[in-house]
Amino acid sequence: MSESSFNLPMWLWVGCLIAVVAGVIALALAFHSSAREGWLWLIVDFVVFLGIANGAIGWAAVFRVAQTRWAGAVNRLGHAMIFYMPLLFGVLIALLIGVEKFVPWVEHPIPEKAAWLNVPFFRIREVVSLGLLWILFGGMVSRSLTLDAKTRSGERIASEEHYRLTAISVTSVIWYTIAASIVSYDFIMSLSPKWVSTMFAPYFWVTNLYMGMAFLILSASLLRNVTGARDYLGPEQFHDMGNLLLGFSLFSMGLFFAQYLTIWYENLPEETHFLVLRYDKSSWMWLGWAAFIIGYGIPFLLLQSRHLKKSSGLSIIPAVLVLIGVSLERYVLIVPSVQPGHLAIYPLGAFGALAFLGALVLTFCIFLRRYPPISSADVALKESDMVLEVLQ
Amino acid sequence: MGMAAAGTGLASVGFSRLIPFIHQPDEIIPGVSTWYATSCRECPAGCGMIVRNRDARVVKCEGNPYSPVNRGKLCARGQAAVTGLYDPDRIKSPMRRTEQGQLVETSWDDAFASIGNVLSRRPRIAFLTDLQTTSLNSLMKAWLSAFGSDRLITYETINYEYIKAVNGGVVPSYRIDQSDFLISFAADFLETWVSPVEFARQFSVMREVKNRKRGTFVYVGPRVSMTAANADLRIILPPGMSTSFARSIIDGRTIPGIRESDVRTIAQGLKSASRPLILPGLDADSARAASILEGFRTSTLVNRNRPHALTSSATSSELQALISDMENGRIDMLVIYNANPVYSLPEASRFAKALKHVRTVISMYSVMDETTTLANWILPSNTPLESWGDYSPYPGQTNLMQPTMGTLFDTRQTGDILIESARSAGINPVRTFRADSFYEFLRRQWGFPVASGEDAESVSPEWESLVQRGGRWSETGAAPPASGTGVLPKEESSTNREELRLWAFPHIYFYDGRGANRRWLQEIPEPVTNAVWGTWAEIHPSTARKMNIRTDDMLEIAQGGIKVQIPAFVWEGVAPGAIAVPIGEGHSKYGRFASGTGVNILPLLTTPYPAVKVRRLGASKWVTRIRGSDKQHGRDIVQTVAISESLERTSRIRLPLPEGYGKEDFYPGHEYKNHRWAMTVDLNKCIGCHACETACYAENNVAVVGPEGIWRRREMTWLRIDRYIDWKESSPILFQPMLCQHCDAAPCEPVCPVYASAHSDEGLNMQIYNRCVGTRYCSHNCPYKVRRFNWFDYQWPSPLHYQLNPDVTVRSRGVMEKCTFCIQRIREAEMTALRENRNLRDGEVIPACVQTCPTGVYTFGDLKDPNSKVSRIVQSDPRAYQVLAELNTKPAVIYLKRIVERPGR
Amino acid sequence: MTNQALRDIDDQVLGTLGRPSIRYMLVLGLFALLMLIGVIAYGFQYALGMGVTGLSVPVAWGVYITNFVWWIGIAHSGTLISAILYLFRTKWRNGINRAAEAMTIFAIMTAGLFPLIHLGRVWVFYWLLPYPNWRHLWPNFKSPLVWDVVAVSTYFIVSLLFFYLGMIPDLATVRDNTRDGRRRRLYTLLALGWTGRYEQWRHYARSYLALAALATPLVISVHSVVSWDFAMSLIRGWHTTIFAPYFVAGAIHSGLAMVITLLIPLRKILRLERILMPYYFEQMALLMILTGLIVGYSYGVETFMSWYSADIFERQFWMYRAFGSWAYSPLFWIMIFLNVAVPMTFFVKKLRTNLKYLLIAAILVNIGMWIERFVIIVVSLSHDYLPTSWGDYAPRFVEVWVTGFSFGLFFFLFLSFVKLFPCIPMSELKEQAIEEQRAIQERV
Amino acid sequence: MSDKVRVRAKFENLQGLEDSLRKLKGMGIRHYETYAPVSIKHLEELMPDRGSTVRLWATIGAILGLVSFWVMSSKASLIFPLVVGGKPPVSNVPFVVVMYEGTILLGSIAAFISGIVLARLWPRKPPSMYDPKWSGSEFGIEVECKDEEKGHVLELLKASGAVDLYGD
Repeated sequence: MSESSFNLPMWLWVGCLIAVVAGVIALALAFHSSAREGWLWLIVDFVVFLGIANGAIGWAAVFRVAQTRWAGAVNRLGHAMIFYMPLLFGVLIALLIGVEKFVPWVEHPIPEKAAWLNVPFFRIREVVSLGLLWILFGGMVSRSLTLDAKTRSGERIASEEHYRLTAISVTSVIWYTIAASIVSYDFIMSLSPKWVSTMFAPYFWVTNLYMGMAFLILSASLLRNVTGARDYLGPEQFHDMGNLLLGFSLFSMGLFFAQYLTIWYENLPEETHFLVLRYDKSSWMWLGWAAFIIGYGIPFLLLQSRHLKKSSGLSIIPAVLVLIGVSLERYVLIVPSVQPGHLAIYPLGAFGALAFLGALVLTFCIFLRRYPPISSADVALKESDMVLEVLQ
Repeated sequence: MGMAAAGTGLASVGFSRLIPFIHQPDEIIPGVSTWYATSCRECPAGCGMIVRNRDARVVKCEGNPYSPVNRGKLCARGQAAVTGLYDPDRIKSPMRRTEQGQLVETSWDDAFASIGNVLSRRPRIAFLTDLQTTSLNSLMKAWLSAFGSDRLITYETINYEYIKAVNGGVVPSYRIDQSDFLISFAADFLETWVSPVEFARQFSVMREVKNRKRGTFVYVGPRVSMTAANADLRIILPPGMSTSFARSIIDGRTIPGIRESDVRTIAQGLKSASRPLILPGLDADSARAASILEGFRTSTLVNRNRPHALTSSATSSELQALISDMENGRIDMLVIYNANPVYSLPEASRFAKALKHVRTVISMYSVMDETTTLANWILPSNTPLESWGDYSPYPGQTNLMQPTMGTLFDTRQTGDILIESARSAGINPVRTFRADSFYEFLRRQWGFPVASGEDAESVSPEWESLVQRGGRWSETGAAPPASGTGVLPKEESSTNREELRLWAFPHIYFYDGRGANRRWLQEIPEPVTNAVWGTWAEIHPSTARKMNIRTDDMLEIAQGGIKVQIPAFVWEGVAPGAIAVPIGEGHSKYGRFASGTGVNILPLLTTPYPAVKVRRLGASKWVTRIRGSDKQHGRDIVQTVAISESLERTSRIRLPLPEGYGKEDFYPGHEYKNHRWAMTVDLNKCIGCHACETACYAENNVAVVGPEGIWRRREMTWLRIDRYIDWKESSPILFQPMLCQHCDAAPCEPVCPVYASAHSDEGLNMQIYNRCVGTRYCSHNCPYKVRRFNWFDYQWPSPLHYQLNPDVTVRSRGVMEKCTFCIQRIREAEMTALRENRNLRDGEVIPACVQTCPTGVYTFGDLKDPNSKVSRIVQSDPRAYQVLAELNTKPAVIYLKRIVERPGR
Repeated sequence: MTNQALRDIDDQVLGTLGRPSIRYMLVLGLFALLMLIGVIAYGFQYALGMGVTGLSVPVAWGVYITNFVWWIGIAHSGTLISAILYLFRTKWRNGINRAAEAMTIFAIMTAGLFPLIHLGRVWVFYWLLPYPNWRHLWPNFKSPLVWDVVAVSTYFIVSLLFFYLGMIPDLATVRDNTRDGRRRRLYTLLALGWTGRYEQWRHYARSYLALAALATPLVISVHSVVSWDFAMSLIRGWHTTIFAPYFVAGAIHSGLAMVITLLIPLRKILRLERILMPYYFEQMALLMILTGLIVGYSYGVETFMSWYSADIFERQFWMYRAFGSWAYSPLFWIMIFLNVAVPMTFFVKKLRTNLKYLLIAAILVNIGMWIERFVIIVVSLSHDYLPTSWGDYAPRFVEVWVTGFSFGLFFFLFLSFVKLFPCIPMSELKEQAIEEQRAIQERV
Repeated sequence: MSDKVRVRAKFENLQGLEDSLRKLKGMGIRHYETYAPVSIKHLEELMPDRGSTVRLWATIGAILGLVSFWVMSSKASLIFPLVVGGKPPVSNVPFVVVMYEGTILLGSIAAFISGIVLARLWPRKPPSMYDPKWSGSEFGIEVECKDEEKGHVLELLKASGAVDLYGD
């Protein structure tokens, strides 16, 4: 197949740039009005968009690991996230510089946990874990692209090249879980440093994949026409993606419930205070449950319909709901730790998200413009060398 | 509680039948318990006792609140008296030894006929009895003199002769409560020494903190006994070193192995104290040490003009004399009552041989024991609980004893046996003893002679009230007859530090061995070692290391040809160079529970603390003891506060009430209508004596599982005393009563699939036995591990089952059980209040443990009533805390921190 | 040529239903004997009480509950393979799902016995069931044990329906190929007059799909519920939020291991080499890498969190479990090795394609998962809050023999099943064969 | 109707069946029924009646389960409103578990029963016309057509490779 027929319309360029600028200004104002608010928003945006980006590209890795033959186009959409990562890395650095400003355990240190909760180590592990993750993802993308080039130029590809791509995908999937866990510990759990829950990290990265899949569906149905990947993004693919989204909404709800139930049942203060504040005894609970219903409940019900799943147009609805709901949930997970008591919303900061969004769309499109919309390496998968077929 | 006087009627009631009676005696109303006052005869202390008779069976013993000795409290031994009464191995009828030499049952008539016949030939009689005072004592004297003898020997294994020796021939009375500086030379006055319950109460008074001060207590001795564990300072010396230590206190010369800072502290304290008190221990060395310090600083709290009954116990020399007389055939008849020299005499074997030279040996003990089996006549007398009688521990303070139930077997009162035998020897009792029965004799002694034709109606009311109150207690009275004054042996020039000294100490429950057939006492752990069902030999780690002995290694202890095998128990609680072994176990014949359990160390005690050869055998035997770690592992379970530290409440209390639920709780908790029962446990008062645990066994029909059960960690006790050891602390051994905490958010409740573990509307955490299916999840989820599971159907061999409390279910196999806060007592009180239609008064509900605690550790009451004692303590006492509060179970048992000398680490 | 392929499948599968060999019967008898001994041992316990076990007050759950969790875990892969993989349209499932489902059914039956066996008063076990009664006494629906009852019985019923429904067409095949009267009558009865009319297939397929769709979330929930039997408690080592997914992964882990353990010998004994291709086992091995990784991740998170919680009980308990006890700590490390390290070797293609190695590894994982449950249950209980109530536990002979009974029962049932019913789903294999042919024709 | 006749044929492979069905459909014959050893979903559009209400029944069952199990657990807890461990008698968090299981239980049972009932399956012998091979490797077809069409149908079936034909 040919180079992408996809070139960015002017309005998109402009729109994204405006969004970025507006967002940056909004954040600046937020910082100006109160530094804590600014930092909070930076964390929230970072965590949300990191989740989406890693989730989407994570799926590309997962599909590769699962040797999924229908995911040729979807994978490439995932790959497209790679251009976004440098920007996120920039934000990460900014956060790491300002870490003393927003983590509570700097002014009220906890000696027993000092070995983990200390600023230098915080910075090191964040840079290492995310940096390594992105290097792995990058490697995966470039491998896949080179394989593409070869297939298109009609060279025959040695199976160990395929194997190498699979191998790096496996590695990045495994490392993804670890890196994501560390992010969840540092940017969410450590903000209320007395709280512990073994479930939290898995919950975090599972919901990230959830968001990632939502994003993939969204971008797929928006771009299938323009990128010329139409015949690789047919109703079958949407049905499969829809089912995955459905499965993950159920799974995420399960994890959420498992954590909630366990903590509810024994009612141990060092566990409960976190959940009680967000879901039981304060005005935060409204936002908390709203996020849950928007992000998980409604999509679950919608996705029951086969018709909706199959249609590229309709499946946008659950996808968008998921993205909104889970982002709200992130907000509820982060902000009350610093802003307990009653529900607090910062409209100003909310605009900051525009910057991240704009940048995401921009980088995403740029990638898709430069590289073919279908990863023929995945299409070319043969029965012979298939690995782990769970998710087929 | 209504105490009733037993008329003459009761003793004659036939008890073989169960309620309802055909002729129902007026005292006995089915389902209603009657309390009879009597005296405890488990040891020479002579506590007043009231006994609960329910449906004509004795079910529980408690302290007599009128008795000045124990003021309504009772120790473990006293409460176990009832199991002595129901010992399944009691002698059921008189027995005689045939020519072939075996014992056969016989009738009283036959017995009296033949014995009277012997007596009529005026034999040379010696009478060996345990400590008896007033009436029975004088009857014995009269009986002997009737046959021209005066050889009445009061045989007490622990005869206090060295104490008498340093106190002018008497065992004085002490006022520990008034002391501000107390030194005890191996005198375990909280366990066995003279009058434990009395002293426990006095001690707790002495230890009360008044404006940041309290009496100091120093313990000097070879072993950290329970008493020592309660001291502020312990000087642990090898046996025989106390004397030189006492000297060092006076002249300041330090002796090796003792921190001179300690010596200085003691000397300082002794000088500065306004009312010091020095208690002499049982052995010569301790007694001498005490007397030396007495000389240095005389105490006003020792009253030699008010001697204790123990004064009349015979000295060893008298016993020597008796034995040699027996050997030389100078004695034809030996009458033995409640004395067991064949078990307890150091030269037991010699005594046993000597018995062969006595033509007629009569034993009147009610249980078969080592001595009784050698008698050729056994005339079983009633147990004290079945008898009339009296006992006065101090001059003028006399407990009156009455039968608390009819006789179980074909036994008779000791006094009546004597009178009858005399009659059958042709003596007219009315002329000789001025009484036809012991009851009449007793009445006369007390100045209320039985009028002719007297019946239940015409009994004099004074007498009635005496019997009802259980005695007469005046400050003055006749001193007990002093048997020979003891003499201190010459002081040993120097104790050889190389050889091991055997330190045999009376067991807190078995005393001199008489308690060993009470299975409660076997099952309840010895306070400091937690050992049960057996004997152990304590060795200091340093010593043990030298001989490479580890705990549970079987040791052979040899002295003068006698060898015994005892498993080792290695711990820091005993002086290096000493090997400490408890007295009281190792009976060969004393009922099924005592026989073959443990080892008898007494035969080795030719001198108070003999040098022994100790050899480690290859074999090993597990020292039967309660398992589990004895460290706190930094978990802050028993919390302490130094007397110097400021007394603000540091720990937050999560009340077991709606207000106890806060921001971090998911749910609102309970609404209580009338009551919310709760308890406070003052760890500062707890001395670790396990009286409460015994009370719980008695009240709640708690099963006994035996050594195997203990080994499998299946003890059934509802209330246990946890003990934690840390030798670096100023109070190295800490006791903590642990019972069901009746949590408000009880973790055990929700996990039960069938609601067998539920919560009552009075805050009690209930276990519904007949709903329980036995998943045992509740036990797991109980962080205090106070729930007990019935692994088998546990047995009460007849007649022990008579003791079962009819108000409490006996749990069957496969169900969980646990402390109920004595719900049956709560209900009884509520019913009474209802009947008198009034509200329940604070302190009206008294669970068994609360009732008996000699030092008043527990306070029980309604937390919902803000003025109840318990509420006030919980609100105001700065020492209040909850065990494992971080688990947010909101326990209703609130502990008060123990006050220690130095702050904990 | 079509029907040659189909006939092939029939012939091979129907071949398995032939008269069993003497050796086969002997093995069967051996398991029967094992059951007998177990029954006697249990009778002993029933007569005397739970005291004949090694249980005590700190450790009142032991081998029995370990077995329960382990067997339930085994039961999981069955439905996983037949339902989840069905939804994912995974081809290699078709060869093995029947055997896996049978394994599920028998494993649940075996597992279900243990809660009863460990009950203090088993004669009133029905009090745990929700049934209307005149005393209005109902179970406590807040108790994890009741959830357990509900979940496990649901799981049993649903898997049974799924299993039976899936077997109907094959039963018809067997019916049409059986001469012997009695057996034929049995199959006729069970085949419910299946004729393969389109109308039947139509509803049948829908109903099968629906059951698969419902069974999938069920699998996840059941072992979560089992994990909550522990996670709802406040015992350290039990009360942790990750337990649900951790147990589910563990269950599937052990389940797959058990399928491998059963099928590798089976294909030899029943000469099914041509149907049960090595490729299937490779796929399962790869799945086990995934589950193994999840289990390993859980171990890691648990360890980190027990430190991070800075809770004295958590930290001390973890130290005790890992290093504190001569008896238990080795088990902990063995568990990690068997459950995580061993499956990781499947990354090597040579190893995962070697059936002998696969069999050994699978057995090792089975052992490892049993040890994991033992460590979780017993070790956690033996060191709880008050040091004075610490204790330890070792099973006694009754428990050992009753455990033996469970194995006897399971294998007895499974081996008898294999000889009575088609252990390979013929119709699905045929469908697959036809699809492949159609695909080929399309290419042509 | 009297003038209706039944024609049966057997095919050794699916293709035969498939294209005979096509032809029949083309002929506008409405009433035919196939017999197959496997599920032939992909021929759905060739079949006279398609679709199934099983999914609906399953959904109904599931909802029923959800509700009924919630009612059961709440009602049961209210008979003796015991507060255990501080948890109120009706606490829905734990009840979710029970409801979840109930949903699946009744849902599955509904799916199963509806499937069995709609497919008219009950213990009985197959009809006499049934050929045992149809559960093995061969395919069958039964056409109901007017008498005059019969010849044509037989023709058609033979043409698409029916191995043996028999009509009444």
